[in-house]
Amino acid sequence: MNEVRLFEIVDQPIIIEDLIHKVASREVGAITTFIGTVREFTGGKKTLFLEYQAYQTMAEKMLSKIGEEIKEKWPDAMVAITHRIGKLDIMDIAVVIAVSSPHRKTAYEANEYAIERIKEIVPIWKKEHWEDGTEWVGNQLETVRYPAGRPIEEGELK
Amino acid sequence: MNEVRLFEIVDQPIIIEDLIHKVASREVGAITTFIGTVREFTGGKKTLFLEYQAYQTMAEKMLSKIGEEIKEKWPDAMVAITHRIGKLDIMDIAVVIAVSSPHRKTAYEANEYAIERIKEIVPIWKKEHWEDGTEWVGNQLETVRYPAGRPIEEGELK
Amino acid sequence: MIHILLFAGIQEELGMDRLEIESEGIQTVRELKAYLGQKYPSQVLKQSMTAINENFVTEEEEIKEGDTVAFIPPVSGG
Amino acid sequence: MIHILLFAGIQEELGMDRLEIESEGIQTVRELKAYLGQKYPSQVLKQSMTAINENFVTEEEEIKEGDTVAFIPPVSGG
Repeated sequence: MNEVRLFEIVDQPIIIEDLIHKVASREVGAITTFIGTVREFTGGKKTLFLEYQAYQTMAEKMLSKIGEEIKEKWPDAMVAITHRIGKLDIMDIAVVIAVSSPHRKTAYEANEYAIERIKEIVPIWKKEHWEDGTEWVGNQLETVRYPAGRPIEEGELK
Repeated sequence: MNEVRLFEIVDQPIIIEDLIHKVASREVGAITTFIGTVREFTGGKKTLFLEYQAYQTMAEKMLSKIGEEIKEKWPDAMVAITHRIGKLDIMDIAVVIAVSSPHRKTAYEANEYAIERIKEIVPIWKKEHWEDGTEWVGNQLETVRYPAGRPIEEGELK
Repeated sequence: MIHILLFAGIQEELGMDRLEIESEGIQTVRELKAYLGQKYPSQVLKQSMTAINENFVTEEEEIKEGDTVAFIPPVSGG
Repeated sequence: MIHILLFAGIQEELGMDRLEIESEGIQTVRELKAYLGQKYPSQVLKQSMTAINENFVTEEEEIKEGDTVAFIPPVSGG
């Protein structure tokens, strides 16, 4: 039997079925997936494509940590997460989270927990490419941006 | 362009990717799926296989109604639901719900709403086949069973 | 004529998946249930909801000539 | 020697994805950030978290010879 890698950063298209197979079993009755896709418009601005970068080894380690946190909170849940990096076009899949459980409530809750934690602790960055420029997006809760070159006051984001 | 049927009862295996494609678009950033699979053990009892029956035309109509309810509550969500009927083995997929939205919160909430409503208003029935017998399972909230032949007092489930 | 559809537990109890009856003397869902309950002993019928022409209705709903009435035992999809 | 990894906005500001510096005189993350901030003007560095050997640490954390220090700008995965 091949080793199943539950938490991966890849630079190729993500096959959703692969993640579902990783968490499926005779014991589970519910599997949820979250599929994050590249949206064309954000805040009225048209994205041409995105570029994702990761601190790969640490990112996989943090994804595993999220898996452990979920195991702690929902012992009967099983989780697999794959995040893609590199250039992604509109409608491409950036991330897939699959969670299985004997019970559906757990499958929904643990899945949502996973995406929230990814946006907090996993070292992955996204660069927007628009017609009129580019920008590395992000803060931990995705509420502000910091255009490269714009002076940001010290402490502003602390 | 072929007509896309968003709400279907089928007697063949469900292809998850098909549902995802029905709700994917350039406008969405989040797609959630719920995949209901046949579990081997329920309440300590071993299931050999399940048999699903539907009042097919009404079931599809009720699935559409759930879609309309979701459109009312979450106007930017898009939903597709397929439920399988007939004989299903352990690990087979009985139902897939796919919801897309520009925003992930909506995609989770609307998806969970859909499965809850399926369990309330869609005329589909499941028959458990065990080693020592069979039973049509169900009440609207899936909390009790009524073994065929057991006297049930009138009003008990009202 | 009233067309009646039977599913799941009721279908097994009555040993058939449909029947047709003359509508004379039967005006409401409640009356139809009472009529069938006498003719065919069924436990599941009592717990069932009713749909006329694919819409859920109450026991007070009137049944018209040519309607399709379905008894819907507690559902268990999903 | 301290190994330093740079990503995203910092990587672009500094024009490199890694650098190595002598660890003499630098004992904590705060001191390393101050040292780099003087040498390379960077806005993103100030907002960044820090990881040593792939674990998030505070600014008070001590840096040891041979450590790999990564500056983690606000993340935007998902």
